[in-house]
Amino acid sequence: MAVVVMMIVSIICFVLSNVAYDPAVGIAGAQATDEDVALIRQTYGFDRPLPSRFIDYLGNLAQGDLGVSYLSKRPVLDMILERLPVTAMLAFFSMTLALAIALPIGCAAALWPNTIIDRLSQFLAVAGQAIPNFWAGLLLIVLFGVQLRWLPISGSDTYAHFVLPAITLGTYAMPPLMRLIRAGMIDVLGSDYIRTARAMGIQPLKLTFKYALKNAVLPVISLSAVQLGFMLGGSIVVESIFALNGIGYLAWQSMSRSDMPVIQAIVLMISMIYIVLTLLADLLNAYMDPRLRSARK
Amino acid sequence: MTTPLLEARDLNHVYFLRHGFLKQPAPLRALNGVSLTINEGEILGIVGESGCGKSTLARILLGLETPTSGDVILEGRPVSSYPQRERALAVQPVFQDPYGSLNPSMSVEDLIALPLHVHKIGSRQERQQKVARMAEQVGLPRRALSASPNQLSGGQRQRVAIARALVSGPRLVICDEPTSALDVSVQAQILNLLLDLRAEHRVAMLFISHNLSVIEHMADRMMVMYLGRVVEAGSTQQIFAAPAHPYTAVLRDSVFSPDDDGGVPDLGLRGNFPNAMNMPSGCVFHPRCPVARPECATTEPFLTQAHDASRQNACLFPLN
Amino acid sequence: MLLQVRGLHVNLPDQGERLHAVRGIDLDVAEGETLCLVGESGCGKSMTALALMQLLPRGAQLRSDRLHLGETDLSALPERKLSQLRGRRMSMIFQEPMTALNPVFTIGDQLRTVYRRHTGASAREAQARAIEMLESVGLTNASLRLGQYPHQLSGGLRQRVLIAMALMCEPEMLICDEPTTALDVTTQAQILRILKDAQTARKMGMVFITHDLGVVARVADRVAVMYAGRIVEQGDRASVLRTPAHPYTKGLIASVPRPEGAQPGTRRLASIPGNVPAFHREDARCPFLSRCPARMDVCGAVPPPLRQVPTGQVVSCHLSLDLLEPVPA
Amino acid sequence: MTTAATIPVPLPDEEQLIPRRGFWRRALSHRTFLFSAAILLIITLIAIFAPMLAPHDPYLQNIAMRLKPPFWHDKTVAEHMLGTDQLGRDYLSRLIYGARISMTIAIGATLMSALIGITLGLIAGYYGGWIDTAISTVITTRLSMPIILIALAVVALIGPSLTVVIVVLGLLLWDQFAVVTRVATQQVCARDYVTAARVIGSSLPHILFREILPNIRAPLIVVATVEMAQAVLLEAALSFLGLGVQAPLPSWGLMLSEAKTSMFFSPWMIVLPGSCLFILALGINLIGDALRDLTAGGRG
Repeated sequence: MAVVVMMIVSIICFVLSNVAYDPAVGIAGAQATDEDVALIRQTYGFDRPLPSRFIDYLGNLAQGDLGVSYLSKRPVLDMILERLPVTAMLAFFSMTLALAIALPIGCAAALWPNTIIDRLSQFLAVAGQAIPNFWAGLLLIVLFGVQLRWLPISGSDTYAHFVLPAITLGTYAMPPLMRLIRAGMIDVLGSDYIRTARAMGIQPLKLTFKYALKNAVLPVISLSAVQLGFMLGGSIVVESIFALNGIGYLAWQSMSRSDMPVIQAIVLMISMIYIVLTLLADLLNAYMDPRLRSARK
Repeated sequence: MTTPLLEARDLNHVYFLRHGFLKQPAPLRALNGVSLTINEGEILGIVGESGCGKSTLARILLGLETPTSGDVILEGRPVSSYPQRERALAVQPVFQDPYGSLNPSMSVEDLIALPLHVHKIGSRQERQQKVARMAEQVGLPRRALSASPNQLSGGQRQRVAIARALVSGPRLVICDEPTSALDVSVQAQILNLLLDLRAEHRVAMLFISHNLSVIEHMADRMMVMYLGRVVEAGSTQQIFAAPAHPYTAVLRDSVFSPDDDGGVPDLGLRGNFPNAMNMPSGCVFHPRCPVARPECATTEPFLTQAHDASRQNACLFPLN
Repeated sequence: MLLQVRGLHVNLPDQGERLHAVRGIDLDVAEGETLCLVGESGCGKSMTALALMQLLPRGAQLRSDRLHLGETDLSALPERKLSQLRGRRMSMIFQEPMTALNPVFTIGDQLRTVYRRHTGASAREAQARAIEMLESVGLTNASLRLGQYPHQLSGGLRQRVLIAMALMCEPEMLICDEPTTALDVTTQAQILRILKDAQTARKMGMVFITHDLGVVARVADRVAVMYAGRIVEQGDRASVLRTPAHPYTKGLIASVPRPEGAQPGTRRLASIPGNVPAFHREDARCPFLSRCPARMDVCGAVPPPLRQVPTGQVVSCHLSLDLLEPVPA
Repeated sequence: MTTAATIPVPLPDEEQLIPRRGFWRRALSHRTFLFSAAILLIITLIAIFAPMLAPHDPYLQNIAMRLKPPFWHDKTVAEHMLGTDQLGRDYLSRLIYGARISMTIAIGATLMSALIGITLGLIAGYYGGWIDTAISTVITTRLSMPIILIALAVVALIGPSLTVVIVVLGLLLWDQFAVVTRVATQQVCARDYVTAARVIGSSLPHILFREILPNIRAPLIVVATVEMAQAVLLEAALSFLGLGVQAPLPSWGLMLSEAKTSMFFSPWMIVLPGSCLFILALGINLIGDALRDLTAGGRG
């Protein structure tokens, strides 16, 4: 399944970079005359039928050549690899922040329903989902960056630069995690096997953390993988606000100059990461959950 | 011998179960050479424990699944020659779960009228009259017709399902555990109702249940199934009086009745329920059979034909 | 007397109203004796069991005049003390074995945890005890089973594991909530044998809950017939089943299909019309009022008295003693 | 104890039916539902009656009145309640018209994605087998694509406009509909009443639209609210990045982007459109939660 998905993604990226926008015009630059464009089309072989160009495209892909940027003329792969660490760090900080909020509050909300902590968790989930994350970014900049001057608001050299962006992106990922953990824990705490354990006299504390948590956390793994994938997509907005030099910012810059090879490479990269992440999550789930691991003997 | 209403010949059915992350799907033989006949106005009971294949058999006879091999003959013609709609005119279902067999978003009246609507039987008024009469026959209060299924009790819902099954005048109703989900007192009401309707509408019934005493109460002829095979078949009274197959005897002894007087019998069943993935050799019941002999583990018994063709059993050393 | 229960009331939140599931129950269970609580769905028998173990769902309220296990007053114990008592002095097994074991832990792990929780034994001792218990409930190659996960076992096997778990610490009282209802008939017989053998071996009191009168006939020493939150008839097994007095008990026994040799499809079962009511407010009158064939005016006005019938059982009904004469079964 | 006489003795044959507790009766007593329904009603009314409500023409520029603060900062500018933007246009009118843009996009995109998602989910759920795998692959492919990036790329190619944004969002937000519909359809198909309908011989359209669809309505409404809120925020993000709704159309996202340059010394220009977006999205999410609560997780 994953392989098929990758194939479709590469087709879409190929269409993005070669069909929807004439590469020859891109390379020649805006002010080039028609003859130049025709010449380029000749030399680069853009006039060949699509299928054969697609096969070349796949060939390059295999050797890691994602094409060359129209503007900087540098291989796109290098441009991406330079910026990937920044985005990865942003995603990592945001995810840890989201989990740090979602896990404790979600569990507490399930353990003590209809209490303040439960209402807080519901409020955080709904509010978190309703806040447009770019607006949150702006507010944080005005508040912490300008008024209080505690934190830097642009650039990506020190860790402090990642605090505000991580909060912004974190609030984007936290609500679904919070809901899932709360709902998962409620299901598990109401299940037959927890009731059996209580009937056998297992102490409440051990019950919650050993017996209940392990069951409730399983679905959270796959959702976190999916959320991490979404965050890579979401980073484009946050990075452009905070001027973090990650692949999101690169995507945005090349967007306004319609530097197609870069865009399609980033889309390809993010999709591949998403697929790998979901595969990893499935493997981890299969390992953690014995029901998936071994059949009935 | 008049042609039977419904006949199944040597039905075999295999499911392929995916198990484990990378392993190949393993074959599960759900049905193994099952044959049966149902005549006009007769109730045939099928009894067996979970995993014996009785529900798979029901799904095949209802046309929901095509068997891996073997054929089903309805009124002398193979079922494949009937389009599903025409087949539905002759055979109607009643399912086990009263809470799952009625569409919650439809009114009781529309639910009962569904077969009439599908087969375009009669005009609107005629359909309403038919449904009203049917609802009264199954003992539903008048107000129930406009109600939604969520407002009815388990027993009332099962009455709606029975009304739906009979309103289009089928010749055979296949009941898959119709009263298993009901309380004893409600079950009695439904069993009485089924008997009355059988007499009134001259409809044949295939009655599937895991409860031996319900089968004993309802069925003219019965079949005992174990791990996808028929191990004994014949007239209910004779089988109960003197079971031939050891499994039938064990089944009968494990059914408790309020008249018993204390003490749990030792059925002598050895080992535990075999895994359907790796069938035991020879007679499939031999690992658990209290009277098993060495030959049972090697030779596979066939369903013998008793002299007057009324009694059959699949045991090398029948009890009587 | 091992277990004494007087005036047990339980009500639950139900869509804004309070559903009165248990409306005044008196029970006694002696050592080594099996009391069967029998009744149809919605009569409150499972809620009674959960009340005894104080495992009621969130928002439920429990009220009782007396709830004693031996000398311990269960209603007065704090949760910490209660959890020490559950599984050690009083254990419970449930109806649905398929979901009653934790799917992500091995059978051995779950068994050892229960044993070490109550006895503080070492892992090795707990392992040995677990193997001993599994063998006592008829499991072959017990040590192999310990390493397996619940999804690798059949329903019958899982129920045996749960029985082993419940009996790990030799409890005085075992509460069984329809343990064999979800199992096949042949497995049911085997499980019932295991329970009876375990009980006689330990002189253990047992509260056995079921809706199947056949099982009651085989397992019970004494029987309490429940209807809509109340006990309508209580006495020893022979008198209640052989010579039932209360109209509901008579109706219930008569509606069970059983081999009588009559021509199949001809006999009609006696059936009780209508369905089980649910009570959302206090109503001390006879619970069987709405469906009782022998209903009198007084039944609609005055709560039925508790009276002893000549054959020994106690009945809650207005019918005069002679009318209560048992119908020859 | 209530007096015995007052409780009527129900006769056995007069079997009482369980009262049907209407959805609306429960809804009207549900606090969150009322609160969120009120928010949405107000915003919808503002959107519909924008021309009447707006004090000024949202496009009328008046450079002399540039960047006026709202009334609580500077009383002098009475007729511009909430001040003016960098081109001197009345901020309150633009906010009011902005509601219209956000609502049209939210409804348009959600309807479109609902249509696509539900059809795919229904087919995958009902047929199963290789059709199910094929559709699941398409869903996974869509999920692997970062929404904003693809939207930006497509809009950059075709050129931004209101309809393009609606179509692009409509084509990108159907995945949750498909996933929820597929699972719900599988659950409903496992129920006996669908099997009974098939055995009785009812036609495919009847099974799909009378047996399955009405019984999966509840979870779908909840998904619709989540996706609608998502559409509102995504439009704002696209406009903020300059590739959504184009000037001079008054989209809240665009207003935020225009306000970015002067946000340090006139912060209200950031706060106002942002809070409108937040309130609208909050209202939609809250009504979704309330509906999930009322339909008990989709039991309907």
